[in-house]
Amino acid sequence: MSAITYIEAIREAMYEELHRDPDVYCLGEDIGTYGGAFRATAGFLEEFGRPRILDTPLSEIAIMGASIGSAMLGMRPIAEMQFADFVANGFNMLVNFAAKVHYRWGPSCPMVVRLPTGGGTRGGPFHATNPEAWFTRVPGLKVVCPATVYDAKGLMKAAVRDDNPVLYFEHKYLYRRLKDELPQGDWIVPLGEARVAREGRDVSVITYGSMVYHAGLVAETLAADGIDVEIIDLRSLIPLDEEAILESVRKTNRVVVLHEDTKTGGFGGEISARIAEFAFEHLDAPIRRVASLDTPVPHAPQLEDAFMPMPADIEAAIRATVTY
Amino acid sequence: MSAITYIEAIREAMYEELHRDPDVYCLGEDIGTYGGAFRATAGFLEEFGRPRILDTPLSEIAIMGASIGSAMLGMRPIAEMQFADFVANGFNMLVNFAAKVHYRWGPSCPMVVRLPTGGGTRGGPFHATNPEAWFTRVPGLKVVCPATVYDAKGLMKAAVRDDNPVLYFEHKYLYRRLKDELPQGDWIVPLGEARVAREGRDVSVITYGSMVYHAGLVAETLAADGIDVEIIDLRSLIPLDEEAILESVRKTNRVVVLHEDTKTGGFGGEISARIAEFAFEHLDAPIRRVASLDTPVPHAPQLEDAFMPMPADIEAAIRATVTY
Amino acid sequence: MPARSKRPSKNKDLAGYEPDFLLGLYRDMLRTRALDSRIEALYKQGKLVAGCYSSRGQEGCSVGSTAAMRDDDIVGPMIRNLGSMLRHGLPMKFVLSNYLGRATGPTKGRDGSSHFGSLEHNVFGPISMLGALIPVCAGAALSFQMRGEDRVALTWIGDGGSNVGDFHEGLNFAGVLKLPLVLILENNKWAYSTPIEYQTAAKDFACRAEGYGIASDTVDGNDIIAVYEVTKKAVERARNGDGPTLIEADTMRMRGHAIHDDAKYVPKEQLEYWETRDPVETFRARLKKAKLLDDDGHDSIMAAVKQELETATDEATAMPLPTGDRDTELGDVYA
Amino acid sequence: MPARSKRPSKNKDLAGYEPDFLLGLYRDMLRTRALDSRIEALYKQGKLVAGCYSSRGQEGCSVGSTAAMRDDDIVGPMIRNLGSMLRHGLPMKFVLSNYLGRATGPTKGRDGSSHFGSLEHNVFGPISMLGALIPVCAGAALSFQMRGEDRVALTWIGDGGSNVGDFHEGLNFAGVLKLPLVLILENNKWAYSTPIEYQTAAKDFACRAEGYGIASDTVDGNDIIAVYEVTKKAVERARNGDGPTLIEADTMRMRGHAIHDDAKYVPKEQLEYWETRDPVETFRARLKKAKLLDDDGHDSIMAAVKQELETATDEATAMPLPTGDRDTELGDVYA
Ligand SMILES: Cc1ncc(C[n+]2csc(CCOP(=O)(O)OP(=O)(O)O)c2C)c(N)n1
Ligand SMILES: Cc1ncc(C[n+]2csc(CCOP(=O)(O)OP(=O)(O)O)c2C)c(N)n1
Ligand SMILES: [Mg+2]
Ligand SMILES: [Mg+2]
Repeated sequence: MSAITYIEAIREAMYEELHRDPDVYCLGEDIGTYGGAFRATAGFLEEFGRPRILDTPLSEIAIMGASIGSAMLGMRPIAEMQFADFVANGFNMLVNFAAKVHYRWGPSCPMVVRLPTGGGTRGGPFHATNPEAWFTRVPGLKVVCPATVYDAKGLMKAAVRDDNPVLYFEHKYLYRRLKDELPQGDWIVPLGEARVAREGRDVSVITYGSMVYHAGLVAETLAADGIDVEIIDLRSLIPLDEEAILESVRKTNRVVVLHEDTKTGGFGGEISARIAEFAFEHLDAPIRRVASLDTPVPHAPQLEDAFMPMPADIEAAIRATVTY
Repeated sequence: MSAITYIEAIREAMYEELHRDPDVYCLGEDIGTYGGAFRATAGFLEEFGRPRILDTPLSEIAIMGASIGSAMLGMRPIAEMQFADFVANGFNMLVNFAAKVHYRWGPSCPMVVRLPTGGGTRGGPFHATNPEAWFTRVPGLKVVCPATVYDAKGLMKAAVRDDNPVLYFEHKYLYRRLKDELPQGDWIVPLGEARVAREGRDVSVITYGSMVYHAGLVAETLAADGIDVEIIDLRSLIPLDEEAILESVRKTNRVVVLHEDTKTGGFGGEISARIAEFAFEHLDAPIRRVASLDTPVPHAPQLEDAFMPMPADIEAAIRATVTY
Repeated sequence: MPARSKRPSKNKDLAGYEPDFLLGLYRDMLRTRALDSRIEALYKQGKLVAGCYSSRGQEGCSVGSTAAMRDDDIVGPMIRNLGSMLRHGLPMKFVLSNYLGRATGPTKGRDGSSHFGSLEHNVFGPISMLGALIPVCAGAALSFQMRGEDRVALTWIGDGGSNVGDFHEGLNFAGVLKLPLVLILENNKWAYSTPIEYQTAAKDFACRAEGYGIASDTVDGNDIIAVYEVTKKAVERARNGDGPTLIEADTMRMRGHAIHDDAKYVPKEQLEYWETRDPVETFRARLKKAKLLDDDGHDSIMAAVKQELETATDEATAMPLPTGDRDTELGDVYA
Repeated sequence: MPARSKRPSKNKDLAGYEPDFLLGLYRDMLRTRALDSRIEALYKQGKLVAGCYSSRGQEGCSVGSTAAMRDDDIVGPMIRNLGSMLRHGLPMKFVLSNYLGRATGPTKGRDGSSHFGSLEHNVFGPISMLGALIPVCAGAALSFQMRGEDRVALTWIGDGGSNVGDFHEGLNFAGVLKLPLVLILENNKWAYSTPIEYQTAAKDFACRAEGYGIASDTVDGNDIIAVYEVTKKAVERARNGDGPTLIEADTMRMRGHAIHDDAKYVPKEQLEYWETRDPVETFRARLKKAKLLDDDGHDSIMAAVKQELETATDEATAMPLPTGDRDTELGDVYA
């Protein structure tokens, strides 16, 4: 058994699901012949053929609509947005059709939308955003944000088998940076179960996606100074494992909420609010949020580095919280 | 001088701005001949003519795009979405073009988007949502939510004169329910200044839009029981008057965050988070959020009433907070 | 596009058709109109949860096109396609109970009017955002193609709604894949208060099909037989793997946009003209002329329709109202 | 739509044109190609912030169409319209400084590549989402109409991007209002790895104009004079109040989608064929034949272009990098 990358894990999960269930199919721009802008579907066309691996016209509304219509009849589409940013073009379909149809009149709408997301790769204002918070506020949608190779595979398989529209935010920065050996066999990571990425006593960092990786590095630095950081990797934002958050806060009594999305209106506000409401008595310090600057995502390295939460920012917030 | 309604105040503001500045114009579906689905532009076509009062094709992307392109050249469009819900169709234009163009390469984009919003009128899943939190997380957009007749007029005039894209959420429930006498002359309500809607000592209710009205009624009930409620009407969410929120909390030490939007991912999370970070020491009780249920907006009265924050819900949260 | 309407079709001889089929069409138009009027009446009695949109004058288009479908085909009716819902097998009480916001209706009170579907009846419900059903029905058609089923999807759009991006993306997508999709564009001259000349400068809507490489046709939307035939042709094409068709139906909205709208902006002469082309009355005259229907025949159909309507109204009205239990609502957001 | 290309246009005699104008066109194509190659080279040297998209092979289309515009007209170039930016007056160093992420460049390092505009030069910058510039440029055109200015807006779209809803809504809107808008659809046969037959089943793209009631034309996109003339006609129509035009230009993308893409999926013969229709080389041959350009003439233009490019590269490279000051960034989000 050899280590595979985060994006290979995504590919493996889809590959296995395509083999397991004839209702599963993939669609999106350049996913066939080209194997996808990030090669997540490389080789699929040769193996599964068109239209099961479907190079679509450049039409996000149609991609979403076709996914929905086929899902309502029992197909299980995996739609790729070439970059997460382009989901803004198919927005109405997701938030008004896919999200609401089951509640309104019953049909289930089992579809996965893959969203290559996030910065750190100098993508600029339209190729590096973290749009998850547009969707965490839409009842009817599920939102997952894998932070590890293991979860990339396990959450994808769970997403494909889920009977609801699932937005799968895969972080581009992690694509080839993370490697891991995965167990054999058919296993999934259930949606809605957070993970203690690192156990610690002094402070809880509640985070997800790429920031799990960055928080981990900072935690190691701080360990040298005797600060013992617990990291909660939410894995899925909707459903949210509120109990895992509260449990950690009840233990450490101090908390930093961290994400790569911009701060105002990011999902961190929701996390803070739940802690402030349901673990209030356990708090020994203000709940600090660390997130990107409230600007569009800038392109130049100097700007993107100033925009994103850097290790120094994370470290400063943790130190301030611990010493409060 | 006679009292006018909230929607008449909106109409008056637009009317005066159209007269004041030849660059101001109105566009949208059925705003001309028909005077708008809610009659906000009644009589404008006769007075200002086409294309200044522009009945557009049924095309939200085009409405947004045309607004942006003309605004970049100095026009000041006021675009009407027939219902706020339909903004999902023109979403990309707002969040990716209008919001980012100034930061990216300089042009200002002075446009107002009018969004008849909210429930209480049995509008159901597509005619009663409160979509402001899609936009409060987008740097570059401003978001205003008038709660009074005075603000409906003053914030509209400020929005028209602002050099940025401003989303103006006008609440349908308030349209003809609120009446007030307004001062003569040319005045505005600046964006970014919250208002103490009711002074009180015991607890702060931080809210905006329709809930200012409902909170006011509840406060009167509670006053009879000796509970003195302070109500902060945010008026604009972006820019946010954070200091006004913190000042109130520092005074009362207890806070309830209230909005009509669904709870998870609503703007209330942002408000809670700021309080939990910046007024932590002043809190004597958990920060409670009262908001709509995490479902699509249902249609039938029994369901919509169960969905929305009802006076009993608001009252219960305030009582629990005060007696904590 | 000129506001003027096309000439009515030359009524074809009905000789080639089974009388039962023709009378069935007639009955379904009557059922549609009766239900439509009942909904209006219930509104005026203050019994509906909210407003309503009338199908009046467009019954022929809905019933005739749906008559060309097999039961296992998917139809995706929009707000003025009540006739399609009934023809495709949805019981009247289903529709009524939704207007009445009943707990045991198709949306359990969660959505209103004809905003619902039923997978059991192969009906897709729309969302309010016009045009969205086009790519969604293309998706249904894609599933047929992938599974090797010879089913077809049919949906509708208005002269106004056809200017939404979804129309473009949905039809073009269907064209590339030659999906079994039929789209009927009901050009009823108005979109709310907006006349077609403010919607598009195109000479007609059918010509848009060329931009997607798909077939097109135009039809007198008030001639139920013409609509049936043109849809039939399109459905056969779709079933044979020859791809989608866009059909423009010439018709007229005979009421305001919704019941609150008195439609003062519609010229009286336009309404008067179209009154002479009423799909129910003109078809009745043809049936009479072909000696397939006399006054007694009409009366007995009408009596059955009334009976059905009364029963449906009673049953729907007897259904319980929702209780507004928050846990139940939260529990139904996810499948 | 057949992947095959149309025949090249029959080269018109150049007699009717001022030599200076023709040599200006030639020079601007050379400038475009030189800058394009320089950007590629800088990429390979690791000097760009990110990737780059090449205009190679499409210089004639950009320069020729923009040459038909007045300075005060708005142009909205997309990623392969470098030639339009230069022709409309943007200095080379402007473009380069943006690729290099410089603090004093047009976006101050905030956006990359040719993702910027300049109101001073009447250039609108695109966003990444394809098609968005169409309704936005319709908005520019609307402001001209409202203010009684006789200006025109010109923008571009690809064979892929034309299938986005924005295309439909933007062109239709412009059609209704007869806005002074010209859209050039560069059919360069590929959208990233996707060939046109997977984009649409339409026989061509120009026919979509009919669906919006607007004028259309088709042109050999590699014949700069033909592009100039067809655009000129459209611009005059627009300026005269006769509304928008959709022009389909037959051309070919001669590089990968972006520099990382080796475009293995493009048949070699297709590239070889289009190499023979290179817009720069074919125009050079015509100028030679018309005795307007000899080798010396070419060399002296080329020398000037090189000089300009070297200076621009030096100047752009000398510009400061952003400091990443958070307050500055936050301060520039709102006007
Ligand atoms: C995307 C979108 N924008 C706006 C509306 C509001 N609206 C509902 S129906 C309507 C007019 C529809 O006209 P048309 O498509 O011609 O259908 P008709 O009512 O004539 O049957 C409008 C503007 C909507 N439902 N969807
Ligand atoms: C709405 C949208 N979806 C997807 C993309 C990603 N993307 C960028 S360029 C491109 C291909 C564009 O092809 P075409 O429009 O033909 O232009 P060309 O590159 O051939 O000039 C794609 C898919 C995008 N930019 N915008
Ligand atoms: Mg209509
Ligand atoms: Mg192309």
